[in-house]
Amino acid sequence: MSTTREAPVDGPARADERVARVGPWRRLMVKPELGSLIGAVVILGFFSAQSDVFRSLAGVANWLDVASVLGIMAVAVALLMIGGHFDLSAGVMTGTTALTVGIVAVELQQNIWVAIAAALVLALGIGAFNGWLVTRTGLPSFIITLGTFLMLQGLNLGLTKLFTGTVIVRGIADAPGYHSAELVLASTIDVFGQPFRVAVLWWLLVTAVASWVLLRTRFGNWVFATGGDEVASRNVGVPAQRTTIVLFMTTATAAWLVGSITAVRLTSVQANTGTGQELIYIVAAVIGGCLLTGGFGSAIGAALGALIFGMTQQGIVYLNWDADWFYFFLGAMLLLAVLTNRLVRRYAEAARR
Amino acid sequence: MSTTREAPVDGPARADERVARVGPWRRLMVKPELGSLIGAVVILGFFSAQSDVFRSLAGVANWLDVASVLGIMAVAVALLMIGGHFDLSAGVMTGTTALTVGIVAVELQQNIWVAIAAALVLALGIGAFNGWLVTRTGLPSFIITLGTFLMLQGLNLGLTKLFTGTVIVRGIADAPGYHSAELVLASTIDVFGQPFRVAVLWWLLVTAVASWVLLRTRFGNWVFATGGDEVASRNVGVPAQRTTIVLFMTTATAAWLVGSITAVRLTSVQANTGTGQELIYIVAAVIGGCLLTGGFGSAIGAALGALIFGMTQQGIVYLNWDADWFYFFLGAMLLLAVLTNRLVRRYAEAARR
Amino acid sequence: MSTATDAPGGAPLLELRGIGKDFGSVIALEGISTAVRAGQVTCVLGDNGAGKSTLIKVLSGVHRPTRGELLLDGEPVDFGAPRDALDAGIATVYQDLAMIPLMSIWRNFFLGSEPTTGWGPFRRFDRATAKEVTRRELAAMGIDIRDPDQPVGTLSGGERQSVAIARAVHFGARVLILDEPTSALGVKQAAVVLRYIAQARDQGLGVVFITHNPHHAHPVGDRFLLLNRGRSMGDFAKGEVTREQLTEMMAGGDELTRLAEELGRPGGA
Amino acid sequence: MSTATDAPGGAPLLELRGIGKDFGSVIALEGISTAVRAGQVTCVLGDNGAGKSTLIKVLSGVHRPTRGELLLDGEPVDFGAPRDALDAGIATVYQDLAMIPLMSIWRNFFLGSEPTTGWGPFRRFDRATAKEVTRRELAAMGIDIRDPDQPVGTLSGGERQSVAIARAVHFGARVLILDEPTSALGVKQAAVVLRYIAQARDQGLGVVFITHNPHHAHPVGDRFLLLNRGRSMGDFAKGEVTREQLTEMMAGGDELTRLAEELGRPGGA
Amino acid sequence: STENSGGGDEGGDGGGTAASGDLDFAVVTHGAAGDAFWDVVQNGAEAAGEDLGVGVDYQSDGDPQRQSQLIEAAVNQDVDGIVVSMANPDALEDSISAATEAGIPVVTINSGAERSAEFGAIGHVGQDETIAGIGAGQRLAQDGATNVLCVVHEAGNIGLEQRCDGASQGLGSDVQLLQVDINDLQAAQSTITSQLQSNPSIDAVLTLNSAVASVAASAAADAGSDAAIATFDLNADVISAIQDGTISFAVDQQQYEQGYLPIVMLKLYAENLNTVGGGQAVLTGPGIVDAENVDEIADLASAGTR
Ligand SMILES: Nc1ncnc2c1ncn2[C@@H]1O[C@H](COP(=O)(O)OP(=O)(O)OP(=O)(O)O)[C@@H](O)[C@H]1O
Ligand SMILES: Nc1ncnc2c1ncn2[C@@H]1O[C@H](COP(=O)(O)OP(=O)(O)OP(=O)(O)O)[C@@H](O)[C@H]1O
Ligand SMILES: [Mg+2]
Ligand SMILES: [Mg+2]
Repeated sequence: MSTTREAPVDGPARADERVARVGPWRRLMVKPELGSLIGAVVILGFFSAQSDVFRSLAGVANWLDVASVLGIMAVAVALLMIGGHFDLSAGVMTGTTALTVGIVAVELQQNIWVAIAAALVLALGIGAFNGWLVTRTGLPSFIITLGTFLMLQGLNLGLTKLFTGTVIVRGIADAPGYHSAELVLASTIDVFGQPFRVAVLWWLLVTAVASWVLLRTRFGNWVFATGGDEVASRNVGVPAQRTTIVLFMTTATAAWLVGSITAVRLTSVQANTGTGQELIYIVAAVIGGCLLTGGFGSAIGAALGALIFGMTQQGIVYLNWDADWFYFFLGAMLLLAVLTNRLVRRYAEAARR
Repeated sequence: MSTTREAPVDGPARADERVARVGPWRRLMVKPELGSLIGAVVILGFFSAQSDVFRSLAGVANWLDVASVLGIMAVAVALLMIGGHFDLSAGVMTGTTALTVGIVAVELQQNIWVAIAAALVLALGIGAFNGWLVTRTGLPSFIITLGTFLMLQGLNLGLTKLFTGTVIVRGIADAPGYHSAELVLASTIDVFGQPFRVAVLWWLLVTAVASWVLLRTRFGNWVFATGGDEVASRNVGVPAQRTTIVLFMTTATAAWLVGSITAVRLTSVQANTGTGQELIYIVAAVIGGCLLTGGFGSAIGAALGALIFGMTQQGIVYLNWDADWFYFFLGAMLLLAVLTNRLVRRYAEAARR
Repeated sequence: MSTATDAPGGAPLLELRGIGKDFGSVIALEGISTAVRAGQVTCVLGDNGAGKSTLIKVLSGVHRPTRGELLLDGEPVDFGAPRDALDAGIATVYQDLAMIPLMSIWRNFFLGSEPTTGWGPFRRFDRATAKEVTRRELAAMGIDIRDPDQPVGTLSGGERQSVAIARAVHFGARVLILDEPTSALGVKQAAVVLRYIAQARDQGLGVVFITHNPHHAHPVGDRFLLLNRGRSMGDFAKGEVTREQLTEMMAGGDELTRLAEELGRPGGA
Repeated sequence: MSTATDAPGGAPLLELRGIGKDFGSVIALEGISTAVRAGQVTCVLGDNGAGKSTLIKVLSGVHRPTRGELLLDGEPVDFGAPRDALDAGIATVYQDLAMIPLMSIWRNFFLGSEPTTGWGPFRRFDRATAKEVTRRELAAMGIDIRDPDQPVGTLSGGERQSVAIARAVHFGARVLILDEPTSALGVKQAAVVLRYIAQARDQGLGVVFITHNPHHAHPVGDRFLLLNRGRSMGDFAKGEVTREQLTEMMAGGDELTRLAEELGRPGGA
Repeated sequence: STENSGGGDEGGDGGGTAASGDLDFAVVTHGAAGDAFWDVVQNGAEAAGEDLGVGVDYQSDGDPQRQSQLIEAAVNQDVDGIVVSMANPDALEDSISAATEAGIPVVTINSGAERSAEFGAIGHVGQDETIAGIGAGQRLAQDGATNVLCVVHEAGNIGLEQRCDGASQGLGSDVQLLQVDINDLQAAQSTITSQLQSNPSIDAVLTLNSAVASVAASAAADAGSDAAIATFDLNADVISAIQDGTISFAVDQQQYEQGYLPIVMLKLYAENLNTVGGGQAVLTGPGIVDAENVDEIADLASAGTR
């Protein structure tokens, strides 16, 4: 029913006496991404000021490498968190896919692309299973994916030992098709003479696509809605269950990408790969402004969260701080980053709510 | 304003045609604790049927021991979760307190009770710091306590090495007062000739007190309210910030109890004690029916969640299943427990909402 | 137009036969039968907790009835989800509004029915259209929003309700269901909503309208379904009742007049 | 009693002087001055989004005003938290009701002001008293709850509102603030609320009452504060306005009558 | 604390010319933070740094990818030498060759001896985990054990797996595996107890970490089992347990040397282009510590050097 009704004649750009003037700088500040950008800049400044290696091209390539693999997962996990769910199996799934690539390529002697495809199918299956179980039972995803996390951890170990007799799959470099796979997933690209890992490009691509989907598509709208209030969104016709399942499959796909990169790059995979990383992904997403309760967050923020984490991790090494205190410094720097972010936003908050 | 107004004369027990009759059995079923009780019974039945050692007194003492230490923490973490927060530093704090007991007793050569008191003061300080930072900044507790988690992990290692030169504090058994401390924290009690760990009693005590506080006191009411809707509860005058801080201090106190038990029982403490356990506490609380979003849950449920976890962990060993698949079975049994719980409640749900 | 008042208004769009709904031990509805006809406004009246919202949630696919049958165009249907009802052209304003507080106004407006532009993998949410339509529809209701990007959670109660109504009116194709749409509205906005209802009826939509205000119900209602404690107390055509009877049926509607007298003040309803 | 109509009714309990409130770039209130007196009902009227809820949130300590002064018994006060206002005897029914959906009715009722029994470490929430009082107060409002243990989230909209009102009335000691308390209520329950307001006033409480319904506002109001787009349009004593003027001021209150005519139906306001 | 050649100091490029006072070496291992075994390695490396007046920066991460990133960070910092443990040689190949290509000498330690030369390392100091495991297995067989429980305290850790594999080889029959969590020793004790309760035929328990050994001894007591306890690695608790007979022996890799010696080797290489081992690995073990020789080293373990 969209009949013409008498609309008051006022253009959208009309000034409103109920709105105070706000500078463009402050307006920028309140975007969630820009909050974490501040954190990233503070950390970057901190370490760059103290270590010239950190700010050298080689240093940048090094910490970008750390951030990129983490970032691919963090972005996917952020989407899932915006949609209101957790995936504790995300970390171990990178191991599962890497091991699958290894086992199919080496033990079953297939072309590496076949192995990578097989790993994708497996990952999508696991993601769909997670999503199906969560939507079907209505149980918290935290507990469901904890179950799959533990089961995958067991499978990774059990199957690897079954196939190889040990806890490591080796010899992926000898699989047919390895060189093309290496080119796509594990090569380096020279920039000003400094090789950068191609994973950085993947990270940027994943962030861009995720951001586009989130902000510019119907599906993105559904993600926000499902995470914001599942009942309400179902009531207005959002396919909340489908959205949830697709989100779990998205995290699984990201895990597959990271797993394939790992397998091709290291050419050997340990059975415990990825275990324990799931928390770090969540952390990167939260640093990037995602709400744990769902319905709010950004893909770019998560990518920046991963950057903060990666820079901090490597920066501490570059400063040659005592390794015994590594975690102390890591924790302190993280708090510093989020508190700065918070402070800046408090100041800028005057610009909204 | 409590003037007498004309109240319709109908006693509370009057039958209402808008309420269908429901059997007492079904009424019982919908209590959150009873949901997880079903899970526990299923797991108990499963392992008892297959292993006579598991169901022997010695077996029971064994898995109760595992459940008890986990359970003390799970109950405290459940209170915090009902109050709407997480404490990722809970696991490592058991290590911090245990190490403090060790360092003060051995390296500073104090009476063990002095050491235990010092650890309590430290724990309360950390808990208050966590709570203060969370309430003060309004940042998610997940990220704040991740910061303290990492910092404590670094402190544990750094300080232990500083004091002892190694990663282990040993010789607690030689500290003055050790025997009384052992009696209280680490002795065994014979039941039908089978020694049971005194930690089991602590677990029961903690559960009973937590349950009483939660359901029967003003503070318990505030915990539910703060977790359910912090803004609304503040609007009706609940001291939400104070409640939050007290809850963080409660988790810290539980960590202190567990840490002291660990130190006294093992008489030597490794610097990495407790790291990574925080997730298991949360899991036990969630199995026990706590909502991750806060506002709902029960202390008894969390204790039962810990029991499920402990029985499963030990049961798999009693069945002599292949250790490589340990985590697989652990995950599968957990899913089994929560799904059974869910099924039973679905059936019984007819009794509410 | 006044012919619709007494005549059945054609075959029912939606028909309920002996509908009942339990929530566990709570019996919220029992044996409700009525019909929603094209070009008619069915008012559902009743005390607090009578089961009005539950009834419309059955109509809009949120709840599956425990007992009884739902017919769409004479055929039995089973709405498994609100989407099914929406696809059948039934749009609803829920009492709790079904809005996502953290999302912007325009995203909420088009939630679940997003307009798209582009094709293939580049098909995307048409944000310009969405914002424009949102602003226009709200302006038509007399709500002049500052910024369609404002999160719905920061709107005033009435502004939020207006967004929900404008959305349902925009998407309602055959049946429009409104659960206390005017409760938080100002007098002006409430009047606009009543005029919408009349417009929708005139365009041949079936309207289900829940209100506690007899001054709102009587002018637009064609049929009045009275609920009490989950049961139907009758289903009256407009001709069969006067406003006074209606107010009487709405559980002592004259209380206000009596109250005014009792308080010993001038004025009153 | 009618002396209260024009007379100031003693020194103001609460006084506002040039209050303004911004939310970031949104200016929600600007330059509001008024007074709440003992034994008087102050009605706050205005369109949707005019700033009524924001104003009462300033009074009840939820928001700190950005500009201006708040005086309690003539002394400047600064409510840092709603607790401070409650301790000063100011009880509020918020438009969003401030209830915890997952908690039971009786727990919500006494939230923040739990009665206790026992002593020392055994001091505990007096559950029996709490349940009993809850049931009694709700029954007095004509709400017959099935089970005080039912979670508030499963109550109907009107039932939930009744719980919030009963709570405020029970705890309001000096000032009672009600933000659209009758919006979701049935006619009978709304009348009960109006009677409560009159009772509270007669007992010497200051009452602030927000409503969109002139039929509710006029019978009980002593003063009328009119807001528009965040600014005060005036503060009238009852004697200064008739209900017709009031309705007029509430943004075209006669719309209903006109509407009824326009729709070509019998009836109307 | 020895000489001070005080000569020209033009960066550490290629080695051989830098003054000892300016030498900086990086040690990058795959040990988890706080792991007792790797802590001794770290102590060894740092002690060598102090003794020789060179800088030693110790870093570690159990994840091979992270370890390779740490090596790259060391290369970026242009250190004068790198010490790397190679649990997973394939994964480190790229970053180690990046180091050698940059002219930074590399010494490998612990496992990975067979790939060391191939990667261009100037030497290897260590004890293959498998060989250490074989040593333990043989000793257990000697003591008459037939049914051995091998307690893995970190699932999927390649080094631990190799120790158990080696033990199977040395024993001549498969050992039974048990998973526990090193960060929760109380639960580990209960788990070992339950395994011993349900499987009374176990006559020996082999733990792979000294802290686990202590709780295994208590577990055996709890379960009323008279299984012998043997372990990898030493600490003061294990030594006193060997003294009073609750633990029968410990396999000692003398990992202190795995930290200390590579620093010496790198310093010699940097100043004198010396290499050690002639292309062969320098072995640090396995040494067996039992009741016979335990008293001599009792004091050293509590100092964190054994
Ligand atoms: N999910 C639920 N679980 C249990 N009881 C429920 C549930 N939903 C509604 N009820 C009960 O069913 C009854 C009818 O509720 P409903 O919301 O339909 O009333 P209503 O007529 O819309 O009232 P109002 O005018 O106050 O909005 C109420 O007593 C309510 O407590
Ligand atoms: N937290 C906030 N952030 C931004 N804007 C806000 C916030 N709270 C209120 N506003 C804005 O302030 C204005 C006044 O809101 P308020 O809720 O006081 O209106 P109201 O008079 O109560 O309206 P109604 O009758 O619809 O309840 C509204 O336009 C609203 O959008
Ligand atoms: Mg309703
Ligand atoms: Mg309002």
